[in-house]
Amino acid sequence: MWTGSITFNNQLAPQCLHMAVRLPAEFPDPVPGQFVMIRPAGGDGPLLSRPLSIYQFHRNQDHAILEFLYRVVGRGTELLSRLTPAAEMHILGPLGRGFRIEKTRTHRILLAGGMGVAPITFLAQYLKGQVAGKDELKICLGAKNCAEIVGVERIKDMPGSLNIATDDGSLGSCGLVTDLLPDFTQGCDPRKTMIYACGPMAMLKALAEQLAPTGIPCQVSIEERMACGVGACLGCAVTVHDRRGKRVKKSVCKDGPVFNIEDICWDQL
Amino acid sequence: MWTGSITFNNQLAPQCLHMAVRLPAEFPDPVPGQFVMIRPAGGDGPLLSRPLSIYQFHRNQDHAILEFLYRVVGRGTELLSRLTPAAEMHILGPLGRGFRIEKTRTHRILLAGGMGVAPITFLAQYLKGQVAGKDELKICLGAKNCAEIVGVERIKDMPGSLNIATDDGSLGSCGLVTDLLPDFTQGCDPRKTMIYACGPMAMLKALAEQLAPTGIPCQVSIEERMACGVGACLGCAVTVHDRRGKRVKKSVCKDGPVFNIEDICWDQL
Amino acid sequence: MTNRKGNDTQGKLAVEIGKLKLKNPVMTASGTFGYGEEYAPYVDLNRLGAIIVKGLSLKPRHGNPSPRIMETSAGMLNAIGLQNVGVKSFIRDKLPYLRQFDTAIIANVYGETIEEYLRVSEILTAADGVHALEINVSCPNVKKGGVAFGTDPDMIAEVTAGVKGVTDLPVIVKLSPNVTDITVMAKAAEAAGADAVSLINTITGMSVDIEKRIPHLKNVTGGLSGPAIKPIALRMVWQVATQVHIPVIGVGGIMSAPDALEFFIVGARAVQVGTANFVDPRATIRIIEGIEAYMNRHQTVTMDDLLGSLKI
Amino acid sequence: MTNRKGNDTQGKLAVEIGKLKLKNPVMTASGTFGYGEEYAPYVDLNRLGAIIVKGLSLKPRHGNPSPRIMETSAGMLNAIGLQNVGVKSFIRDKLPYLRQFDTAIIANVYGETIEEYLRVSEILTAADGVHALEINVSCPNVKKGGVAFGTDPDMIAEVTAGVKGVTDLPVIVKLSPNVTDITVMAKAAEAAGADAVSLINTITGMSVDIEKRIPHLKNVTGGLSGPAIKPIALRMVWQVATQVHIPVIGVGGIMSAPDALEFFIVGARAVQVGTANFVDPRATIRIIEGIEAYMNRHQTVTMDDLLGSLKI
Ligand SMILES: Cc1cc2nc3c(=O)[nH]c(=O)nc-3n(C[C@H](O)[C@H](O)[C@H](O)COP(=O)(O)OP(=O)(O)OC[C@H]3O[C@@H](n4cnc5c(N)ncnc54)[C@H](O)[C@@H]3O)c2cc1C
Ligand SMILES: Cc1cc2nc3c(=O)[nH]c(=O)nc-3n(C[C@H](O)[C@H](O)[C@H](O)COP(=O)(O)OP(=O)(O)OC[C@H]3O[C@@H](n4cnc5c(N)ncnc54)[C@H](O)[C@@H]3O)c2cc1C
Ligand SMILES: Cc1cc2nc3c(=O)[nH]c(=O)nc-3n(C[C@H](O)[C@H](O)[C@H](O)COP(=O)(O)O)c2cc1C
Ligand SMILES: Cc1cc2nc3c(=O)[nH]c(=O)nc-3n(C[C@H](O)[C@H](O)[C@H](O)COP(=O)(O)O)c2cc1C
Ligand code: FES
Ligand code: FES
Repeated sequence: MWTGSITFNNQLAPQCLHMAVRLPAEFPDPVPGQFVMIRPAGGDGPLLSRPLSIYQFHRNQDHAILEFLYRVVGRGTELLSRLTPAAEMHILGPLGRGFRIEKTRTHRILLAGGMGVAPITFLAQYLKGQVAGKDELKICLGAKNCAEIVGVERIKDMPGSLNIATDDGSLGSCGLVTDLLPDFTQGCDPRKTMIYACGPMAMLKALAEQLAPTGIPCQVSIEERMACGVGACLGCAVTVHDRRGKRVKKSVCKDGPVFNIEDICWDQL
Repeated sequence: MWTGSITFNNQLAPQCLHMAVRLPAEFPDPVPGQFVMIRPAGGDGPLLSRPLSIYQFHRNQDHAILEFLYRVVGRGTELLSRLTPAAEMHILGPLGRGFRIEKTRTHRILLAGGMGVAPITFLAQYLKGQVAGKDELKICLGAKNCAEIVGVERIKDMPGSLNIATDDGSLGSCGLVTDLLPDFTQGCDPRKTMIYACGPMAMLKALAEQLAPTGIPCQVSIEERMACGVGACLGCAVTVHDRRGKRVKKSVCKDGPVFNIEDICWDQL
Repeated sequence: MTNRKGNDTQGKLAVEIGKLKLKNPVMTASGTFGYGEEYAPYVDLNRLGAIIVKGLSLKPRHGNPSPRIMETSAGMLNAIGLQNVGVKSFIRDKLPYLRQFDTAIIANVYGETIEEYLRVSEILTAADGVHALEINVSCPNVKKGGVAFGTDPDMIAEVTAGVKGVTDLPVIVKLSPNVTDITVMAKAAEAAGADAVSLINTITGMSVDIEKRIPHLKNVTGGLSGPAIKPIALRMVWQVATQVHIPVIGVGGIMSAPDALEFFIVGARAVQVGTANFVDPRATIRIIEGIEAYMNRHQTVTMDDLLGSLKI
Repeated sequence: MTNRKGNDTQGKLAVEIGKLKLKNPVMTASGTFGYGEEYAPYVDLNRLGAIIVKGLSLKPRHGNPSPRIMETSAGMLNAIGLQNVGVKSFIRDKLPYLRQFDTAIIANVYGETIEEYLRVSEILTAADGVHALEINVSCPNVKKGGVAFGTDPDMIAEVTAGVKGVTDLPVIVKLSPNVTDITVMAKAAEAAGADAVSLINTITGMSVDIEKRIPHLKNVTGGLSGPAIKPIALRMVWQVATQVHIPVIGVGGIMSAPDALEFFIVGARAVQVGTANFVDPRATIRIIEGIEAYMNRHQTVTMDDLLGSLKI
């Protein structure tokens, strides 16, 4: 477990914040899609740490900076939102299996709903560094309304087209982020394409249905309540099909949070 | 319940702090010996409020200031010690029955051991205002060592003699604060004298034994663990003799914390 | 005598516990609100659904030696030992004050023998201003060697039937959680004629001072209350509510309106607020207001819409 | 096979649970430390007194649907539903890794029938590298209509005696707190030949999402663990330790060395750390170091000086 200190914790939208934590230089390089278990040090808050995806990561001479985008939904995130710079944090991570990047799939579509923008942004930046603009990159962000579209500045100036959908049409097109997809998948070669998605379960479920007939592969980052974050408590189980098609339980924290969309038994969620 | 904010929270000795809380002007005037139940607002600390004696009280145009002296002994006080200015506090009070001042008892001896200095200082200042120097006032403070003698500045320049005893003799005379007493009680008129004491139970118990043969009256402020502070939970019971000499239970929070020393059944403590 | 105010008991928050009509479902738990007067400077007692007073015995009781309380993680232990002024002094010294409020007064009753339960209940029934009896069966039965009444369904039935025989007031039986299957106890009370059951009383616990190697409570063990026990209380209330037909009153760790709502949703017709009073003397009022706000927000017209609305 | 390292088991912190010698009294509680390997990146497994692995059944089990966990005040509810790889896969895939450590490996065993308990115990006894069995009697007995083994002293005795008959490993019986009198269960285990008892398992609880009006756990109820239950666990350990002669292992809400010391002082010979691992993967190490520091500070030379040293 690492101890870091908050460098900023700013509100971006009514219930949405952006936090940065400074950590020792020894903190290992994370892969996009990985997450950490985070908790204020001191022990007066909730008992368990909360999982948050890594939104940004960079290193300076003698330290590393982790950034998060998070929404206040309950007691744990409410407490996070009240913290001020210099507050000490306990962080376990980086944890889990992130997005897999196959060099041969040169057409990449990134889909984020709500706070799903956090890992998707990290992935977009990572891809930018790795594939250096020679591959195709489409980024689609969705949210309830324009106020909830956060973190765009980091993606705006990246190679690849940025597309936005809001439920109320207050920014970008009106509708769900998954509605944007057909434009990009139309006529694409499933063997050269990979979709990366993160967002609310309802969005991912809709996506699974939408993609099933197309044969286009997709990796999704999913969420489940977590206690340990390391595969020890079996609290974060998800039902998936194993290689022989049998239903088995996997731990989101250790075997995920990124899964192939077709492996997940969506009827169980 | 009142909500106030910390104006300062300074360390005086290794485990001893001095806190001031700013409260609305409507906060009623406390009497020396009264206490409050105090807790950080926000609800992330311990469940119950902690009782602290009032050390100082003053009013400005639009607000009141309460001050406390406290020692860090467990989780609740440890949490208090970590609070910084502007932190919000919940305060219930002023609570309990304070010291009774009888105009006819013009020879007053104030005895404080350890944190007992808090209510005793408030009492000394109050007496100074009330009796305007015409009565006799002796103040005796005791502590383990000189570092633990706190809050003296407020008493130093008061009329009445100030006497200090430390266990290790590092300040004042070497010994217990109760050892100072005979010098002041010798030859005094029990009908004109009143001793006021606050300190650890062991000190008060010794005092009770010491005073029993002398007939000199004494009021002591005692401590017991508290939950409600208002006489509702019966958690803070102490056994006392009632007027007919029968043993009955009283609530330290409501019937005390100040009792006549001879009323308390010391064998029960 | 059990219907005190026409208008209020018709309101959105009104509930009925048998023939006892309450303007709202929020009561103060026995032993945590004294005899009412202690909290009067902080709470308008008229706003409460009911006040349940400190447990009353036939004779005054001194209770246990101090220390009697200790805080634990999200909870507290108490070993008050049922200190109380005795039923006669209660009627003489405390009840006249309470009579002026338009709030149901429920007397919490206990005894060390069946006879003592009945005698206290009789005396309270004869008094003016007591609207229901809550029978605390968590006390040791001195005659049967200290086994708690509350852990034996036969004793629960005997006490309940006995009390019902000497009173026409609604009788609420308050159950102990220190049992293998609390539904057995609830059914015993129901079968013996109880008008309602309330649960849970405190769970026996302990805490040790490791420096002195002594128990923090002089009595060694004490009863655990507060948020720590809420999940256990809620589970027991749900179990009982699905198994008995009489009203169930939920108690245990309720600190806020959302907590109270959890209890209604699993089937509690009313709730009692205990330890929360110590933390915030106005907790009951906050809870009443929070329930009202939730009902407005969710277009819940009566308490019945909430009651047992858990979807499984 | 039960004595692994001469030196360590002679140390200040060494304890014996029957013939099982441990270098220190701190174990990981079943179900909270996976199969050990999950925490190996954070904890030197060689430093632990013992590792108790996740409960093992004859066949692999999928466990309950999600959500399986929910945080509560100072605690958490879990309804994992005993998901595990099954005893055979454990021996094949997990045990070889654990064998490299100089730490006692204790297998937690459960079944839905007596036969299943015995079969799993037999298989584990035959495997190399298991140093003791912990029998989890908190599971529903499918044959007897789902009544938990752990609430019936006769069933506890039957399981215990049965397991003792098929193994020469030390047998620890892990008791459920969801009973009226846990000493009855402990004595049943002792009389049937148990080498030790461990307590407590989780307390059944529940939590509700008031917006959706559904239980937070898909399984509706779950087991409460964490600091919230410590006072209850401590009370039960004290009760049992004063009534049985076999070693008692304390579990429930232990987060720190002071917590563990409370258990030793009331009579626990060893402790298990559960939920604390989730909060701080290094909790066990912190606790071991804290116990050592306390013993030095208090000039306690052996664990026996602490054991049951409570002054009442
Ligand atoms: C791998 C992973 C990465 C995540 N990354 C982010 C992120 O980058 N930004 C962000 O805002 N959120 C993220 N989440 C979700 C975040 O962890 C939860 O919102 C948070 O734990 C809720 O804690 P709370 O105490 O505020 O709410 P609680 O009071 O615990 O619960 C409030 C509500 O949130 C739901 N909830 C609680 N925990 C989770 C969870 N782990 N997953 C989904 N729903 C939950 C509950 O069911 C409940 O309805 C991530 C979750 C996972 C599993
Ligand atoms: C009327 C009254 C006035 C007080 N005034 C002051 C004051 O001005 N300054 C000051 O430093 N302290 C004062 N105290 C004591 C103070 O309330 C306790 O030290 C505090 O509550 C301990 O809380 P904790 O959480 O830090 O310790 P805990 O972890 O609760 O306990 C640590 C140790 O302190 C003891 N303790 C806990 N509560 C009390 C209590 N209420 N009384 C005595 N011992 C207790 C416990 O037995 C334990 O040994 C007063 C107590 C009372 C009853
Ligand atoms: C200090 C204290 C005293 C109590 N005294 C009584 C009592 O006299 N009779 C009774 O039936 N319950 C008594 N109780 C139990 C409470 O009424 C309630 O059942 C329990 O505290 C759980 O609720 P809570 O978690 O909201 O406090 C007492 C509880 C506390 C904390
Ligand atoms: C997620 C989780 C899974 C558990 N699984 C098991 C198990 O398989 N077998 C068992 O005997 N106890 C199991 N337990 C109970 C713990 O071993 C322990 O008895 C309980 O959690 C109380 O200790 P704690 O408060 O330190 O967590 C589990 C507990 C948790 C929290
Ligand atoms: S959170 Fe514990 S196994 Fe995933
Ligand atoms: S603290 Fe509740 S009666 Fe004194």
